Amino acid sequence: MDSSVSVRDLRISYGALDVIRDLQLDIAPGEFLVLLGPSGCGKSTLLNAIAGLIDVSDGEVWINERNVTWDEPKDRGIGMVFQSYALYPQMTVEKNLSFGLRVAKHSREDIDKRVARAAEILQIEPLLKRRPSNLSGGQRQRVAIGRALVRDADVFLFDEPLSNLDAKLRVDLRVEIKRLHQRLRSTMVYVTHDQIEALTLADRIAVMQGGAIQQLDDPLTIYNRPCNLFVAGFIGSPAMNFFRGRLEEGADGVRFRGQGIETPLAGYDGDTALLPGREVIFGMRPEHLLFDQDAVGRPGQVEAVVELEEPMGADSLVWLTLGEARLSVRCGSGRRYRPGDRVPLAFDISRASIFDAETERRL
Amino acid sequence: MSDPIHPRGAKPRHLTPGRIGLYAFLVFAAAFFLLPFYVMVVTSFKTMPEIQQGNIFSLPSKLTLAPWVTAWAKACTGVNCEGIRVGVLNSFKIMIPSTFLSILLGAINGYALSFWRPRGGNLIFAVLLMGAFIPYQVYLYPLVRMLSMVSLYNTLPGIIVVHVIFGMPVMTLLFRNYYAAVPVDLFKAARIDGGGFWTIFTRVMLPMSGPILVVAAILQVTGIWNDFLFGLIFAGRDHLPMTVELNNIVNTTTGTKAYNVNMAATILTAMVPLIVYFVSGRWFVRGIAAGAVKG
Amino acid sequence: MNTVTKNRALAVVASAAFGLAGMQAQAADKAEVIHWWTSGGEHAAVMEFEKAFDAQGGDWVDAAVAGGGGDAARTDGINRIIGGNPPTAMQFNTGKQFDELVSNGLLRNLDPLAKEYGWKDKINPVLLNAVSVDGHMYAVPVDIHSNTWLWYSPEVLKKAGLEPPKTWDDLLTDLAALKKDGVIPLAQAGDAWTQVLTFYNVLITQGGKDLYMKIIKDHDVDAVKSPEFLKVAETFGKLRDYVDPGMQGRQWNQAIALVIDNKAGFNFMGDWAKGEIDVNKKVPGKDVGCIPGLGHQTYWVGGDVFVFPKVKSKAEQASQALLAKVLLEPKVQLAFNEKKGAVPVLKDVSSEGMDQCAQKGLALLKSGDYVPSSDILITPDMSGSIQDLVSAYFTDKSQTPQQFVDQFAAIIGG
Amino acid sequence: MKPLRLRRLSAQAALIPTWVIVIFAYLGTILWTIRISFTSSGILPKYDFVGFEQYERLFRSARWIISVQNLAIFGVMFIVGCLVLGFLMAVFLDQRIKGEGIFRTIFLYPYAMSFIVTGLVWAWILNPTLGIQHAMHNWGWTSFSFDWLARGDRAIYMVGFAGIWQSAGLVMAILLAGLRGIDEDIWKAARVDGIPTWRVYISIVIPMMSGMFVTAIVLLAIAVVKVYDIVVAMTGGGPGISTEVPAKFVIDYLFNRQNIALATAAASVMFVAVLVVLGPWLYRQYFRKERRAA
Repeated sequence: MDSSVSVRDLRISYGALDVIRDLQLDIAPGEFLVLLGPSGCGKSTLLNAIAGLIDVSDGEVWINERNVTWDEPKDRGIGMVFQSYALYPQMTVEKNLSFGLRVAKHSREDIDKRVARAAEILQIEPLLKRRPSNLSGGQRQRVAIGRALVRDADVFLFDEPLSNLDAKLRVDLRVEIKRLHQRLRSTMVYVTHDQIEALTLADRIAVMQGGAIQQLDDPLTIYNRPCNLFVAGFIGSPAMNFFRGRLEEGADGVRFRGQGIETPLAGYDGDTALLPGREVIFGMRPEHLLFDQDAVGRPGQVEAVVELEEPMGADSLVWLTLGEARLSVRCGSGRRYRPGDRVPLAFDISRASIFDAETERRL
Repeated sequence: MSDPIHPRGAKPRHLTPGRIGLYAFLVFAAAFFLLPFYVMVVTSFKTMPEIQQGNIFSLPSKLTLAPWVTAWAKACTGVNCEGIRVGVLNSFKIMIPSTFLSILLGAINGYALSFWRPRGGNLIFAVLLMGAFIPYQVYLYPLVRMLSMVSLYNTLPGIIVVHVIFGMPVMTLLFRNYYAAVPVDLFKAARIDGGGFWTIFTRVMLPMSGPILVVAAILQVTGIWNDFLFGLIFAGRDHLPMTVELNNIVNTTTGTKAYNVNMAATILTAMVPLIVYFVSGRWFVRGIAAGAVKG
Repeated sequence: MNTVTKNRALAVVASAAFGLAGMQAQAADKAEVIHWWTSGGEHAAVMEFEKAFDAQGGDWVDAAVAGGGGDAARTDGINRIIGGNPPTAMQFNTGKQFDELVSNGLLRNLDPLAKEYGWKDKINPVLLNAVSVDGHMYAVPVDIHSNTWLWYSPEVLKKAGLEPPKTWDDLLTDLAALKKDGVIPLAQAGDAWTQVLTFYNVLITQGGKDLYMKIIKDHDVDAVKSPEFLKVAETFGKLRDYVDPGMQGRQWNQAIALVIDNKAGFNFMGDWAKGEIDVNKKVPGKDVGCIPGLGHQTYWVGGDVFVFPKVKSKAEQASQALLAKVLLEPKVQLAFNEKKGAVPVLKDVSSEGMDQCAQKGLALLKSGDYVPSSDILITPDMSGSIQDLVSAYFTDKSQTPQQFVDQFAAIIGG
Repeated sequence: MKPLRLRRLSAQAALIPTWVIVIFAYLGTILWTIRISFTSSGILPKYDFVGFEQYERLFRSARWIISVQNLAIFGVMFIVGCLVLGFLMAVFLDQRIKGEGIFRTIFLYPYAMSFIVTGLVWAWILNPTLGIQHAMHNWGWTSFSFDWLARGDRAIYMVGFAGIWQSAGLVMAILLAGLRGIDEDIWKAARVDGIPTWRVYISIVIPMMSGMFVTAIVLLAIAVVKVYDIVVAMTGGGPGISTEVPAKFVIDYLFNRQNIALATAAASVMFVAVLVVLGPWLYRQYFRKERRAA
C-alpha cells in the first residue's frame, strides 16, 4: 500500500464521549485531501491527531510508511498552518520562519537558505524584518504558510487557513495554495467548512459528520452523486431541494409521488434498484431543475408559483412554492419574475438523487 | 408662546445645575479621600507642642524636618532605636525575591495548566482557587510548624516561601487567564516547530507576556509590601517588614506619643506602593481588574 | 539574629564536620535572650543584666520584642522552641505560661544549678513555688512585682484641695471632684491588660485576699456570686465614669505619664511604673504617690522569670548556666530591681536604698500580706477570657454589675 | 499501554513545586488545622480527641460571638458602602468630566496603601482628643462631639468607614472599566427612545454590569473575611472587645492565649463558612465552562 498519510482504526474520546470513532483514511503521496464538514464534526480533531497535537485513544497514525502514533509533532515530518495564523507576536517574520529550525539547531546557512527559499516562493521577502502586528491578514497567512514551508515537510496540514480572511483575499490565497501544491507536489491535508474551497482545491474530499467520514471521493462525484442525505444537503449552495414521497409503479416504470409532485424516474443514475412502495426523499439541486421554457413538454411537468426572486448578476435564484413545498431554482438572469407568476417546472432525472427515507442512503 | 428661535448650528451649552452638582460631588469626594493624607503630611511637619495645642487640620506654623529624621533613623521599636529604615531594607529583601519567585511560579503554573493540561490539573486549580479565597488563619499554625521543621521559621527565606505560597493562587489565575486568551493555535504551531515544555515557555510564551508580567509585578509588589500578618508571624525579629515595624514604632512610646514621628513613618511606609501606583497609573487599574480573576 | 543564626549554623556544620563538639566551648558564649522590656525604665534595668553577664565572660545578645504585654515576645520564643531553634533564655511572667513547655520536656531542669548555688533557700517562697513544677525548678525568677498599685499626683490632689484617699469611697469622692474640676480623674490605658490590672486591684484590695483566692485559685463560683464580689463589680463599674475619651489607643506608660506630668489624678498600674517615674527624674513616693491598696493593703505578687530551653550545644548550655547564676547574684539583683522598680527575689537582700514605695511593698511581703498573681494561678486561656470580659465591661457602660458577675461566674465555672 | 510521554513528563516536573505547595501548604495545613480543632491542645498540639468540645466552647465564647457579629456589621457596611460610593464615583466620572484622570487617581490611591496605614491614619483622625473632635473644639464649636471610635457600641462602624475609604476606589475602578465597556449603541438607542439617563443606569446599565458587580463583591468579600490588619492598627480590638473580628480571634488564641485547639476550631469554622458560601459560586464560575479542548 502506497500512502503518505494513513489513519487506521482511529478513536479519540474525551471522557465517555467519542469525538472520532473507528476512522480509516489513506492519503496518497502528493494528494490534496480536504476534510469538509460542519463545525463539531471532528475534522479539526482528526487533523490535530495526524499532527500529534492531541493524543489518540486508540488506533494508529502512519506518515510515510512510519507509525508515528506516539511521535512528537516535530518528528512527524509535517508542517501546519492555522486559522488564526499563530504567528509568534514578539518575533519578526524572519524569526517566525526560522524558529523551528533554530530549536532543532540547524546551521545558520541552512536556516538562511530555507528562509530565503520560502520567502521567495511566497513573495514575502520585503516583510522579513517586520513584526506580525504590522502585517495584513493575507500577509500573515503567507508567513504562516512559509513557516510550514521551511520545515521541508512531506505533509502539509491546513486547519481552516482562510476562514479569518475577507472574501476577496480568500479567493486570492486559495489560488495561491493550489499553485503551491502544484509546485511542491507535497501531500496536503486541508480542513475547511467552506465547500467552495473544498471543491476548488481538493483532489479528494472527505465529508465528515459526527466523527465519521461520510463520503470520500473526488469533488464532482461528491457534488453529483452524494452518498447520503447529509452529504447532499451539506454540499451545494443554495442547498438541494428535497421532497418527501414514495416510489410507485407507473405505466412508464417507477415514479416518484409526493408533496404535489409526480414524475417518472426513467434515466435515474442510481446505485441500487428502485423498488416501488418505498418511502424516499427526492433531491434536486436548484441548478438542475428545468424551469420555464426548458420545462415545457417535459414529463412530469408541473406548475409552480413564484414567491420571490434574488438576482445575483450572473444568474438568478427564484424561490417557488409548489403545493405545500417550497423550492429554489437557479436560472439565467435573462428574464425577471414577479411574485405570483406561474411558471412551468420539470425535473432532469439524470441529475437527481433519491434517498431512502429510513437509511438516508442514496438509492 | 415664547420667542420662536429657529435651531441652527451648534447647540448652546450651559453649565446646568446637574453639572454643577456633579462637580460638587466629585470635589467633595476628592476632599474626603485626600483628607487623611493631608493630615498625615501636615502633622509630620509639626512640632509636638503644636500638635497638642493646635488642631490636626491646620498647616504647620513652623516647618520642622525633625520628625522625618527621627522616623527614618531614630524612632524606637522596643529597645532598638534605628528608625524605620531597618524595616525598609527588610521589606525590600522580602519583596524582591518573593515577587520574582511568585510570578515565576504563577507563570509556569498558568502556562502548564492552560496548554499542557497535566494530570491533576483541575485539582491544582481547584485548590489554588480555594487558596485565593479562604482566610489565611486556616493555614497559619501548621505552616508555622512545617517551616520550623525545615528550619525556615523566622528566617528571611521562610517569609519569602510564605509569600510565594500565598501569592501562587492569584498569580496562577492571572497567568492562566492571560494564557487562556492566547490562541491555542499558537501553542500548536510552536509544538510543530519542535518546542518542548520549556522552549515554548521561555521563547514563545514569556516574551509575549509583557503586559501581564507588569500587572503581576504591580500586584505582588504592593501586596507584599503592604502585608502585615505574614511579616508579623513568619519574618522573625530580624526581618520584620516595614508595616510591622511601623506598628511597633507607633506602639512603642517613651513618654508622650510622638504623633509627628508616627505620621512621618506612616508616610514612609506607604511610599513604595504609592510610587508604584502613581508611576504605573493605568496599569495599576488593569492589575485590579486582572486581580479580579474572572473565569 | 541573622549573624547569630549564621554563626550557630557554622558551628554546627563545623562540629559535624570535625566531630569536635568540645572545640567551640570557648568559641561562642553567646546568649540570645528574648524579653519584652522595651520601655525606658525597663530597658535601663535589663542593661544591668547585660553588663554583669558580659563582665563575667558572657556575650548577651539582646532580643527584645515589643508589644502586647509580652505576647509578641512569648509567641516568638515559644515558636522558636517548638521549631527547634530555641533562644538561650527567654522571659516569662510567673505562672502557668510555661507549664506546658515543661510537661513537653522542652525546658532545662535547673535543679542541679539550684543545688549548687543554694537557690531553694534563698529565693522568696512564693516565687520559688511559681517557678517549680512538681518540685523541680524550671525557671529563674528575677524580680518581684506588685502588679497593681494606685498611683496619684499629689500636686493635682493639692490643687483640688483633696487628701490622698484611704478607702474606696474616698477615691470615688476624689475622682468625682477632679472630674468637676475638668482634670482627667483616672488616667487609664486602652490596652485590655491594663484594665485587668485595675480590676484586680479592686478585687484584691476591696474584696480582700480571701475572696480573691477563692475565686481565682479555687474557682469557687459561689464566691463569684457573693455580695462581696457584686460590690467589687459595682466599684469597678463606677470607675468607668472617670476615664477620659482619650483612653482608647493609650498605652500604659502614657497613662502613668499623665499622672507624672500632673495632668491626671490617679492611675492603676504595677510597680514597674516607677521605671517611668525614674526616667522622668521624679521620685516615687514623693512626686508621685503610691498606695498599695485601699482597704486591704495587699501585695499582689507577680514577677518575671527566665526559662532556659533545652539546647544541644555544650557551649550554649554553659552560657545558660552562667546567665542563670548572674541573674541571681545579689549585686545584680539589687541593681536590676532598683531600675526596674521591683523588689529582688532573694530573701536576704536589704531594703536599704530602696524608694518609699518599694519599702512599703517589702513590708507587706514580710508581714505576709500578699497573694500570688493571677498568672500564677490560672491558665493563659482563662486569663484571656477574664481579660475579654473585664475589658468589655469596662468599656461599655451599658453593662450592669450583675451581668458582669454572671459572665464572670460562667468563666470561672466553665 | 500508552507510554509516558516526554512532554507530559516535563510538564509534570515543572509542576512539582506547585504540587508540593498544594499538598503540604494548602491541603495538609487545612487537614492538620481541622485535626487539632478536635483535640484539647493548649500551647502545643496534643493528638487526643475531644469531639466538638472546642466548637461548643467557641460558640459559648462572648468574644467569638461578638467577633462574628462585628464581621457581619463590618461586612455589610463595607460592601454596601464601597459599592454605593464606588458606583456613584464611577458614574459621575463617566460623564465626560474635566480632570477625570486626577479625580480617578485621587479616588483610588488609598487602595495602594496597606490596611495598617489606613487604620493608623483614621485612628488618629477619629481620636477624640486629637482629631476631628479636638479640631472642632479648637475652632470654637465646643459642644461638638464625635467619639465613636472610643465608644464600644460605635467603634466597629468607624472601622467599616475607614475600610470604605480604602477600598471604594477599587469598586470605582472596576465599575468604571465596566461602564466604558458598554456598547455606545446602547446609549444611542436609549437616547432615541427618550429614556432618561438615570433610568438607563438603573434598568439597563446596572444589569449589564452584573458581572462586574459580582467581581467587586467577591473581591470585597474576600477582604471582609480576612479583615485583621485594619482592626489591629485602628483599635486593637477595643474598646474592650467591641471591635474584635474572627481573624483576630484566631491569631490571638493561636499565638498569645496558648489555646491552639480553640483557635483552630475558630479557623475551621471560618473555613467551612467561606467554603459553603463561595464554593458553589467558584464551581459555577470556573468549572462549568472548563470545556476548552486542547
